[in-house]
Amino acid sequence: MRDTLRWAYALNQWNVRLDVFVRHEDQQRALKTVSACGFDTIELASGTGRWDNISRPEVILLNHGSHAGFLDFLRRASVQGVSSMFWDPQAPAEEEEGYAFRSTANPADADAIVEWSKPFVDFVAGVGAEQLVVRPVGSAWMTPPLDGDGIKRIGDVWNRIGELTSASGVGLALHYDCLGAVHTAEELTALLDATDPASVGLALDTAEFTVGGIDPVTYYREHADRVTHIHLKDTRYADTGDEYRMPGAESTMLKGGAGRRIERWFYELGTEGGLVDVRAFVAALREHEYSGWVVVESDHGGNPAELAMLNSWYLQHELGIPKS
Amino acid sequence: MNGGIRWGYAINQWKPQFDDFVRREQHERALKTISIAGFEGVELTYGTGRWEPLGNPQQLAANFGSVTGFGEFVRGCALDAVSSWYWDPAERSMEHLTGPLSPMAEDDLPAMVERARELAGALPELGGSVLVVRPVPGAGDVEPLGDDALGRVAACWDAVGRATAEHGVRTALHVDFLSALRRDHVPALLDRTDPAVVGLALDTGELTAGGIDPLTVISAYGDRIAHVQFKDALAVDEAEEYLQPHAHWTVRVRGGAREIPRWFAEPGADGGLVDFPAVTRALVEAGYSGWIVVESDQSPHPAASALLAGYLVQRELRPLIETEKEAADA
Amino acid sequence: MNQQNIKWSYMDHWRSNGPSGPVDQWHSHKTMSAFLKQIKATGFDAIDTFDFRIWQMYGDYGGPAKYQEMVQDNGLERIVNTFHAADYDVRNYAPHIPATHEYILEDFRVTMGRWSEIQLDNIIVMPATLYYDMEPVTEDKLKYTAECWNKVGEITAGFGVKLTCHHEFFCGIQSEADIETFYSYTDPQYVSLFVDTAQHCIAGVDPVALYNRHAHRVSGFHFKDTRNVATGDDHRHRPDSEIMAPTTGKWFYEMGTDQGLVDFAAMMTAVRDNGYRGWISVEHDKANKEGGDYSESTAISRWYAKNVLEEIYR
Amino acid sequence: MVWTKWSYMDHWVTETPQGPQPPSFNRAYMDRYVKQLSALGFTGFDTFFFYLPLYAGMYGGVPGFERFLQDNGFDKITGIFSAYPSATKYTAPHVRETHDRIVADCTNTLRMCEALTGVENFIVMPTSTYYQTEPVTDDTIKVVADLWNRVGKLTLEHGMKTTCHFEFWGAIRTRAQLETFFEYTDPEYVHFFCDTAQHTIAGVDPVQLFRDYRDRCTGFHFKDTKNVDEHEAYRTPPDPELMAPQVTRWFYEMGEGGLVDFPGLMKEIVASGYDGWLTVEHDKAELGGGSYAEATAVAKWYIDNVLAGAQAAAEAELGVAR
Repeated sequence: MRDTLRWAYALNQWNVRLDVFVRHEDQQRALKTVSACGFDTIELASGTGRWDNISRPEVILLNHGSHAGFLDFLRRASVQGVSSMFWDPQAPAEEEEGYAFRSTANPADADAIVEWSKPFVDFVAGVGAEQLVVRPVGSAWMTPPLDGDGIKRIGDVWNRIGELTSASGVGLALHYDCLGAVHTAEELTALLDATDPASVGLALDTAEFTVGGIDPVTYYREHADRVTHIHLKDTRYADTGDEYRMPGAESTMLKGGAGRRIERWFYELGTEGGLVDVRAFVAALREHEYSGWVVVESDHGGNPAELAMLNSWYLQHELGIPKS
Repeated sequence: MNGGIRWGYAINQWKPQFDDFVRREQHERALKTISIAGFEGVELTYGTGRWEPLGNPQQLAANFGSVTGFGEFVRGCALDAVSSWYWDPAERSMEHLTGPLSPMAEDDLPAMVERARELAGALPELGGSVLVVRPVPGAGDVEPLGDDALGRVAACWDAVGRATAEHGVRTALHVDFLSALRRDHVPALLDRTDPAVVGLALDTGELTAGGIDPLTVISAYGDRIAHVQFKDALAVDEAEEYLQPHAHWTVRVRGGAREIPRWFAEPGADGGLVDFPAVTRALVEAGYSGWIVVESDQSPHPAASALLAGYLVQRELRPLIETEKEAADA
Repeated sequence: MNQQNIKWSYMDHWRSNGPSGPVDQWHSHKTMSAFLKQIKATGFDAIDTFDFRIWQMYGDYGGPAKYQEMVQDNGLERIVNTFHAADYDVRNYAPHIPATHEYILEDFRVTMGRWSEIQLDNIIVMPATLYYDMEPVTEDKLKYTAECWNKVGEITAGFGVKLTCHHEFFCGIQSEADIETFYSYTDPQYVSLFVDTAQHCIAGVDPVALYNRHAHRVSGFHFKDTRNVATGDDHRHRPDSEIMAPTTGKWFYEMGTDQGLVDFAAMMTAVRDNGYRGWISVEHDKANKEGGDYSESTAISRWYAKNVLEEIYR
Repeated sequence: MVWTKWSYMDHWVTETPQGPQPPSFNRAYMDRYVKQLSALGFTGFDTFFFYLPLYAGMYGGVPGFERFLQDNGFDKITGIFSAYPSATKYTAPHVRETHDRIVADCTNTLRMCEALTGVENFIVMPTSTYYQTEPVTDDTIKVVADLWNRVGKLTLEHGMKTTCHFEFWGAIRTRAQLETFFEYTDPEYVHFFCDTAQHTIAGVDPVQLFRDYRDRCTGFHFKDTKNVDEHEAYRTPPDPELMAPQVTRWFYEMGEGGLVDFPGLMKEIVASGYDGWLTVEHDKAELGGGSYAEATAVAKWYIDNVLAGAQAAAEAELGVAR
């Protein structure tokens, strides 16, 4: 994408189950698809174990020998590099972390989480990526209610990790999602206030904001100085107000199990009935001369190649961005 | 034998596109799936050309050596029979170099009878007994059927019925939800045909989608039912969209103005509108004996549809028939 | 962009998954729109289509010109070629049987009239019946076939469209010797060659050498790949070779596939060295067989065109 | 007499609006899945330890899930599969220091199975990947054996037999290694679970192995393969199961022309007097465009139409027809 904004594409939508997207030729096909759609930079998502070998730093290195080896692998498909990597310390990593459940909301877990971040920080720096994108806190239904102190404690963990990322020359971006215990605009702002602007930024995901009831355009305009990373995707639904608190919301809400039977929440840009005003949001980014990565993704929503192509079409024809 | 009721499953759902489901190993897996899901028979759908190996007797012969050879293949998959063949005369025949045939055109009558004879001729060898036909075109594609037209159509199906009867095969008129016979034309045609050779094919899904309660049809024409298809309907054409031209495409395939994603599914599907236990009970009470062919029509996942339908038949419908029969005997 | 010699067109085989099973792009305006967007997104410039789609063009879109407007609304230039998929039958439609020629000629008069509201480059035909319906392939039969297409070519030329022949591996004219004989009897003014890389490769014919020999009358290409050469009776398997050959469940793959047999680098070099300018069509029919996916195959093939082939010649 | 104890190992993938997913996607998919297995006539259900919390969430507890199975014609949950395919610093069967943690994990799993009708098998993958364990010495096998002796004693207290399922890419894979392992383990605590495909791929004849270890055998995975590993694929890091360069799909359902002699095995089972559960498994049936529903149907068809015949023949031969 030839633009003043820098565009990347997220690979997460290909890795929809534990035993898929494992073979190198499958990964090459995804990378070529992304490349053919006009993106030469990708975002990675974290995972665990031997079948997540384009997700977990240690396993990527085991596959490709070194950071350079991995970049060579990407370049075989004309993908030039990695913009960023997503990591959720609350997601138990079976193989690397002994399946321990930890939460930034629990002070006793802070040291372990800071320790766990190290392979990610090293990897992000090693492959020349700019941002470590993180889930700042676990799901609301699993977390006791947070008061101001609680949010401050979470901020402290990220300040500590922010020191590590800064020392390695990369950014740390907190990624709000619609299930997180930091849920309202006020809570999110409090979390930003609790972190050091010099080392910790916000990853603004347009669909997650919209589902969670925060208008992404307004919030961006008010906090543009803190936004260091963007996930651009669309949704057709918003939380009715408290679905995110349902036990097992990852499945009861986002897979339609116990709620409104909405079995798919996230959509490609330009989807019919999409709630995100993508055009206005991108215009706001341009107004503020946003300089970070804009990562397009479609999360888990059907055929990955089809969604990548529809996203590319939207960028080219609705936003008028030349592909090359 | 379940009061003379036998259960089959229709093959059509396995072939969503013309170049799908062409290879022998795919047929074998589908037939084995139907068998292990608890069905005795399979219903074929008429088709033409080399990518329709199960479409007509000539293709069966080209692929399996002979109709008998196909029968062995079916029985090798542990199915007892091909229950029936569904035939819409508007489908062309590459084998005979003919275009669409119409039951309303007197000139087509000899060809119609000949084609029916050919399909019916193959059925007994395959253990089958019914030729299921589309009796008239869609409502949007023909002028409203007047007395003359109905007379010609009735004469056509009587002739066809006599021809298939020579092979011991019943001709059953299948009224779908787009049919020009929807609503009150059904009796108009049925009453003009010879009950000895022409019967009705009751399709629960098509009737329901057409706004007709299958139970009323059973109570009115129970003695004329020669074949039954069980599929579920997920929506009803309440706005009479079936009257539009090319409704096959615009309404059936695309879903009409409301863009119904899917009109039909296997019995018992989520959101299904048909009360299958009630229909089954009514059929038993009406003394129906013959095939009930279960269908999903199209399916995003054919094997799953067959298994889910098998579940309903095994656990609910078949036991229900036993109970009804015992009650009747007592 | 404006200096390029080669533009890419997509031959519109396509399937996607719908709520009631796999559908093609003609299923609805929505599925058509999603199809065209995806083709455009990967950088194709145009599409090719099939003759039998003309009914849907008239029925759903108001004719080929209106349909082409929709194609253009999605950023593609136009419809470049159409493929005439006829029911070959020795009783009424067999180029090697002169008694059927008048029927064939009439078919083309009607067909070209239907297309006349837009400007096509080529109408593509399989020049012979299925192999088993033509064998033994004699010199006479090749000659009759050539005569037939010479006359058809004259009709299509009257509409400003080239008649071009696409040699399926399972059709009557697929061996190198028969192809050469066939072209020796056809008039270069009226009959062109359309090189399908995979079909020739499957038939054991080197598509690059074939192209080099006939470059002056090649009017287009299907760039697609295969992993198998036909063996034994694959090319004359009854009733069908394309889907039913016992040796091979899937013949066609998108270019850029692993284990592909076509040497596309050599092909593109030949395209360059022969000074070919114009459209190359990308095709991968039946990409969805055995778990494949059209969207992905389309992206991969366009990736390959951009990153490998355009480096050779653009 | 028809063999009624057929169970199904809980691999399954189905289309959802979020792509192909396990039926645990949501309760509606799960219900449909169970109904399909029920329609085929399976009466036992084997699952993985990591699905138990999901099923508990959907059905109000693991016993609630089992009741749902029973309402659909199943006898019960028959087996629970637990594994450490990757060696980590926390868990690695060949590293003695990690045994306490593994035992603690097993205890957790056993707790989740409380109040069930009676799970019979606690099925374990005895080792992690070969490449992480090698060299595989007598001593390595001894350490592994000690672990499962310990776990076996524990599970027996909960009414379950610990039984070992050997992967072709695991550290115990050759005939000689298997023999050593069985020698070092206590027959009372550690049993044998015969996976027909895995042994075949590793070059071990599963029928002969069953014949030799019949007394310790508590179950089977009936699945097929078309390849014997002839390229040391079992040593491929990080994963031989999905990433072996030469073979993209190892496992197939029965009846598709694979290498395993299932009728032969069935006869052997009848002859041995084994009367426990027989389990159907097919991993990764979706590769190459396959469907789990169809693969399961075709495999069960094979059982009813081919294996039933083999069983009847064997029974006739033995004169044990009841």
